[in-house]
Amino acid sequence: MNIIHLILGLFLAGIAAYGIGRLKPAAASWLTLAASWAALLILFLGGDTLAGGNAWGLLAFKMTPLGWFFSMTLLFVYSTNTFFNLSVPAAPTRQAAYPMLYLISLASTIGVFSAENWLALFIFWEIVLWSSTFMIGFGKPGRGSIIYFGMSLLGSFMMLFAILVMGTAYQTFEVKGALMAAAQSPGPALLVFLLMLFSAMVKLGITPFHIWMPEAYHEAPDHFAPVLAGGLSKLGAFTALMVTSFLPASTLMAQPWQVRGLPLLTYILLTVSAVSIVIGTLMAIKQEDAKKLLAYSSVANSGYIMIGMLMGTPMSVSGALVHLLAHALATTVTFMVMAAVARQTGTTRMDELGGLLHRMPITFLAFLTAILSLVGLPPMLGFVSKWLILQSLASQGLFLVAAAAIFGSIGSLLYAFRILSTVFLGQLKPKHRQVREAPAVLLIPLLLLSGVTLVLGIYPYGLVQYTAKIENSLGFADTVQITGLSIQGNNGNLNALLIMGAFAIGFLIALGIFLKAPKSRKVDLMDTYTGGEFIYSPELYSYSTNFFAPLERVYAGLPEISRLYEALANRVRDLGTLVQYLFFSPLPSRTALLISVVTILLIWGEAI
Amino acid sequence: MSEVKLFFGPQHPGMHGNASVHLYVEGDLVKKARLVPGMLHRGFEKSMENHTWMGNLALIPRVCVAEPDINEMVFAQGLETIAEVEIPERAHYIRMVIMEMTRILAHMMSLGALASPTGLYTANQWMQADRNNIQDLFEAITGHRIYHMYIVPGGVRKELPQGIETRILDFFTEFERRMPEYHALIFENPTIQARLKDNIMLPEFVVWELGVTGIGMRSAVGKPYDVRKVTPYARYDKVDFEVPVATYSDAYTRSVMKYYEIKESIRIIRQAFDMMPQGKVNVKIAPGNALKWTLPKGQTYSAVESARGEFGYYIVSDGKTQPYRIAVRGASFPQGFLGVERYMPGVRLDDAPLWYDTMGICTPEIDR
Amino acid sequence: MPKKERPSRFHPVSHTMQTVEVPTEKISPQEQAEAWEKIAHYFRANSLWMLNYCTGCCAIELPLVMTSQYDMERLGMMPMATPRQADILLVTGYASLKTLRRLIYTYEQMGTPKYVVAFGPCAVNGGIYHDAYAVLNRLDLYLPVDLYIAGCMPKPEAVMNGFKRLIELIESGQATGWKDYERRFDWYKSNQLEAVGEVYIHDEFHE
Amino acid sequence: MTNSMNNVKAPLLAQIGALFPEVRLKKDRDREITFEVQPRDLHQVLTYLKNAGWRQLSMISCVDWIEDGQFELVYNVFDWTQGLRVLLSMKIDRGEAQAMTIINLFDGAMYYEREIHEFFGVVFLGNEDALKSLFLERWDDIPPLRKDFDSRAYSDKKYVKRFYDPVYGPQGGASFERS
Amino acid sequence: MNALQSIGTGLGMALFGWLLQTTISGVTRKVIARIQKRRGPVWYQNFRDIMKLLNKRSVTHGWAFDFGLLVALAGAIGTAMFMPVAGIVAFKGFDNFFMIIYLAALGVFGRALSSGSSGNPLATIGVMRGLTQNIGYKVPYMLLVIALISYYRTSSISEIVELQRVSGWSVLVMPLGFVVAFISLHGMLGKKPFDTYLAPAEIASGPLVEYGGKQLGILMIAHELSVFIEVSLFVNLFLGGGATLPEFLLKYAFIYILSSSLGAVMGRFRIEQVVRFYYKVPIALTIVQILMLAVMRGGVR
Repeated sequence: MNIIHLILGLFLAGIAAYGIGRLKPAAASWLTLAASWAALLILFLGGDTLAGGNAWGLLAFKMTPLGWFFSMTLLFVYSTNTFFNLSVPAAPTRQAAYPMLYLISLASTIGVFSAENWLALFIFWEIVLWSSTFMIGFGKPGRGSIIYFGMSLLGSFMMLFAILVMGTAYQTFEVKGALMAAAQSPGPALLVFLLMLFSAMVKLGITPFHIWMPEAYHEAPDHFAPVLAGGLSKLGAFTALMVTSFLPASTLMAQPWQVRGLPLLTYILLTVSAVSIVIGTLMAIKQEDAKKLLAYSSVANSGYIMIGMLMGTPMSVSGALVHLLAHALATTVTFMVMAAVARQTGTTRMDELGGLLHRMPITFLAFLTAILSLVGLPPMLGFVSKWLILQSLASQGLFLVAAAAIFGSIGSLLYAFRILSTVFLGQLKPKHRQVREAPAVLLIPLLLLSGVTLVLGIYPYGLVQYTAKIENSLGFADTVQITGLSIQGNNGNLNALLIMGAFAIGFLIALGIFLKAPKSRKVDLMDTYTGGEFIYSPELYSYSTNFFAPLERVYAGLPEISRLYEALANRVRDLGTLVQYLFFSPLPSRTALLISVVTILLIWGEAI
Repeated sequence: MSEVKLFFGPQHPGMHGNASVHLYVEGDLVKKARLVPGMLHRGFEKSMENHTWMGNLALIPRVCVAEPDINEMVFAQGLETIAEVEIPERAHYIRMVIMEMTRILAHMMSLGALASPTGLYTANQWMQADRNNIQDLFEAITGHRIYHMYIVPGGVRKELPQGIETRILDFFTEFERRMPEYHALIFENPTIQARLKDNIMLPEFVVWELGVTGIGMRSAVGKPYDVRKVTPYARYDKVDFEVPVATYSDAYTRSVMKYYEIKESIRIIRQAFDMMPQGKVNVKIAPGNALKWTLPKGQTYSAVESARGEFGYYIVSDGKTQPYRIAVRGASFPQGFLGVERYMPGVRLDDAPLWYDTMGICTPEIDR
Repeated sequence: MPKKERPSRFHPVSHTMQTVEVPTEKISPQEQAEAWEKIAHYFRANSLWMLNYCTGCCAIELPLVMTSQYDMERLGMMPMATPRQADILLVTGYASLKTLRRLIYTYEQMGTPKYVVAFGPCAVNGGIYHDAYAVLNRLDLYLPVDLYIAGCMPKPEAVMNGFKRLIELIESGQATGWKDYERRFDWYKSNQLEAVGEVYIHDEFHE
Repeated sequence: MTNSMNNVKAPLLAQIGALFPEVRLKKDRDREITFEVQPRDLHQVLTYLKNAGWRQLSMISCVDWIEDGQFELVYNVFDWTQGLRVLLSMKIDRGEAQAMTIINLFDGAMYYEREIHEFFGVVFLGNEDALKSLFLERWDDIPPLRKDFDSRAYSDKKYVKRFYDPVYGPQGGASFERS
Repeated sequence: MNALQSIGTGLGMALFGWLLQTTISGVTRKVIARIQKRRGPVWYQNFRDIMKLLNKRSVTHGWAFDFGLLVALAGAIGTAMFMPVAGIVAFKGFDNFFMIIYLAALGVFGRALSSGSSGNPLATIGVMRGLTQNIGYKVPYMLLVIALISYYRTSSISEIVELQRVSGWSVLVMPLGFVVAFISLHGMLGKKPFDTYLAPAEIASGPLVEYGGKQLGILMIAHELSVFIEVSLFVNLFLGGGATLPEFLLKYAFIYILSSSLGAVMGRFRIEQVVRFYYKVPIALTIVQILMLAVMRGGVR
């Protein structure tokens, strides 16, 4: 069993799923589930020493620790999400296509992470892009998939261009080799670096490339949004980490200007990521739709991942990798919960929801875990990663970036509370009195993912140890250190188990006090303080719209950033339309035009 | 649902008095607001018809608890107008002293009440302490702290006690010495200024639209539209006093004007004691037993300047021993109802109690 | 507070004390609970939080009681914002029908033990409003009153005295109006129903 | 004082007399003039007064002349610059108590009219809001300020009175049981 | 055995913190009473309040209502266990600043969760205001502390205290920063003008609106503990902690009573004024301070 078998097997399963899906949709969903879990099992058992392979000379695959880490993350997200495919049937006409696309994109992500060759990587990258575009299109009608496609295509072009530049300049398409060659000879390395990072930033949703995220997440089918948010955006992190570690910014110029010991270019990119955190946070705070809010939180969290990678210290990279996992798990859970909520109530608008805690307690617990992890509070995994990143920021003395990181970290409390309070807390609406807990198939993945978040948050040592291994494989001189149960930081130690222990002791004391005191009387939600007055409609007694109005007003007067985005979005949509015009047209002449454009690009690349 | 319904009162720390404002709030902006009165409705106007003219004396101060003496004054004045009797000169001056002391009490109450919406509780502590001193003075004069029943039709109930003049003047001298302290605490406080200045505006056209009187009117119109000046009663035309006016009516202006009115009231009290002649303090407005008095047929509207504006009774007598009808015009009726309905929407939720407070709304006189 | 032997520190009012005899060997849970209740009474009596609700005109003297001149915080009393937090409900004077509906709702929202203090004659028999169409005459039919404070309106001294008396009553475990309300709940409810009718109130927004 | 007011009053009286022949001077006090107006003249008189400086509506009150079968509505306007109050007294039929609203002239009349509707049952045509209840909640009798409403009887019927035990023992006074 | 000893010390620290802060808030109530020209309650009034509340029967709005409170108290106790006081530290080497801030934030989140689940919009508005305010004061404060950490090259509180003993208090290192941190502390303690999130007159004590009885009691304990954490963190970071307990107590009491007394003579800001204020003054001062530090000491690094 090697990687090629795995990928091929998944491809074949996808095609089979299509065939079966035409006849019996449910069976196709089960096939998806079986195939993805089998793949997860194989990959887990195989470990990062899973045999690589070489197909037709060009498509060479080899599992690296980094690739394994990413593959496991994505496979876990994909395979837990297959439970959702069981319970939420896609639209009838697309019943068959959806499992196929799902499995093909899954196979392709493994391909991306294990490809030894830039061209192979690019091909799989494109397959992921195309299949996911179609899957987004299965959701609500809107411009989401077009924007997604337009933005991603922009990223793909940049990546392809960079690959071709590397191919022509260094005569190699090998993933590691090409980058290391670039690091040796500056020349076009700057171009490669920037293009590669930009394409990664598009995928990660760093400003100013983030505009596709809220639209696409909002419109994607509820059962695909978790994969899109938790899984696919991590593709960008993969290439970004490859580039920053094999082609560090310090090698790009002979004597780069330095800011706080970092090359100016890195510093600028760090600032961009910091801006991404701030904008993501601010935008998340003011969203009225739960899925859009979560999408903007992804923008902010991608900023953290990017910062960790760009700083390039062992701690920060480790932090970025842990954060990546934490974010993947947590975001998947949040989107899954939103899918469950949408399935049970039919909406994800926050002002129409409320009080679901009393109807869907298990979903709520999973959501709470995920939200705590997103905010970065102990004892969840998100805390470990934020601790690592803040530690390295503090020791680097990057105050501007640190300010943004802190802002994002505290701001995340705001939007986390907003979504928690408007969806699960507050008054239960009368029309939701009959809502039931989500079915068991939906609860399994939720509990699985949130359980992993919690367990890894309490005991992160194995994970951090593995990131040290990844750092080793990426050629870091020193790696993040763990002695016993404490993660050694630059200026402090972290013992997650101890924190959990202290918290648990505190909880026991609190519980003791609580149980010793007289028992409380349970009252209805509407039996609440009204100043002595009478109110009978819960809809009127729940606060959900314009939630952070006083804060929103403070930054409402800032320069019209949203106007700029709108203009940008229009351009991108135009690009999408153009692409549609080029690709989806019956006229062969247009295809010829496209080919000529690509050719011109290639020739231009040659010239460089 | 985008709007939230919130209740500001009756059981609410920001609500002084037993009334409720129902608010519809979106974000932190008030969208709709209505005063819901009636929690203090006792049916005064009906009860008054069931009591004799003098029997009503016990009832009327209870119309407005924050400033009871104005009720006695309008009642006495109205009855004197209907009966067409002149009361002794000395009584006029004593009445002025009482009225101004009540005004000071009411203004201090509302300055102290600023503490609640703005959070400056120390102001309330200090103000209430001095209010207590003034109430002690009232107790010495009238025998009661709140409901004095001192201003009666035909004058005042009894002669001032011995030595009260020096006691009152001494107190106010001492009080004036302390007043800059209050000014520093409240009006020079940057946090209070941040809350009050340029906030909760009352433009002139709103004054005319609603019919706001008192400080609200004078702070916007810029003319001394004070009942004491425009239609002088008692002997306000004899004493020399200023009425603070302004043309920019924000919450700060309205509050600081109360401070200056307190100063003017102290001036009036001093002059009243200076100019007070000796002599009788009351006359009978009708012959016979006070509980069987009858008044001639007639109707009149009697108004005085209360701390919140024009306070009036419309009194109808049908020549019997009991009033035929007494209608009360609460001074804060216009801003309390139409003001809340029309102009509270648009303020922030944070400022809703401040709006209610600085507009000078007194619930008992609205409810009656 | 006079210092006596240990248990009576929490019990200055002695006549209930003598009946309690602490057995030397095993203490049954029942007795344990009772002993604990006595200690709890001490804390309840010395930390009375009153509800910030001025139902009538007697409330005008309350600010004086709360502030510098009389300073009820000396007794451990504080005004509290909502009924959930509060221990005492002050019915300051007359209660109109419209108020009574809110009063009952507010009282039922308070956590036990809770105490009701009524001010002035209006709460006793309607006072000067005995014949008014909007004011009810007897408060104790609708809510269990633990203490009446006389005066129209009660002077701050009277109010302070009243509070002091309430503290004594609580410390000696005699302020049991809330237990009475629980025991005779149906009786109170029927009285309330008779006076205020079914409480289903809509304002002019129609909710 | 009376002299000083005469130069204000005289033109007013003359003008009113000239413009509205049916308006009758009812009472002329020092700073208060009462006119008796017919319902059909009310708006015109008020408009005239408002333009002439009586910009503030102090209050509207109502008197129930039950023996005459009439309600008397008293509109009370005040001129702050001259300090002269004008009361317009208007009689309407008690049986079918209706009057035109004046909220188009004085916005502040809104709640006075509402109050009068609640306490007397007078319907103000054109003021729909006035039909809602204001002070009273779930009121179950005739409007309470009408003369034929007996407050004491209502109170006796509705509220239980305290029965005083004449015997004052050492434990003190009143019976706490229901009478 | 060593671990047990550490845990014992930690629990002792939490208990000490609670006793200390509850006593000092009682004393502070007396001090404020003197400012307001009255006597005030006895110094142990807060203990009586808490005991009374724990003996009162209250209402609950569902399990999250109670669970959030337990999380709040657990977060506060857990954090207090790590706090170094006068050279005593329970878990040496792990009293990390970021850890303390985030664990304390868990308590805040628990409180928010609990009051949000009460179903009262006033509580939600109160939490909204509290969080909005939080974002105002935490950013300058944490930024300053990061500068401090990068100056001392350690994020362990006890080590920072040790280093201050050698090189002088941090106040001398960053005088402007001290001012900013004090303003932030003032906000964290919720003293006026930054008590907008409670604002009894506006939102009827906001998050606390539905609490009574043991819930309020637990909340009060958690509140006292979190005040202990905030103030002693401040004392440790900026005033050199304390070599001996009396020294620490003196500084602690001084800072807390100063902040409370300032609060007694100030009004309350509107929530947007709070946010605007924090984004103008402290952030500007922080940036100036960091630049100053960089210039004076030849770069923070």
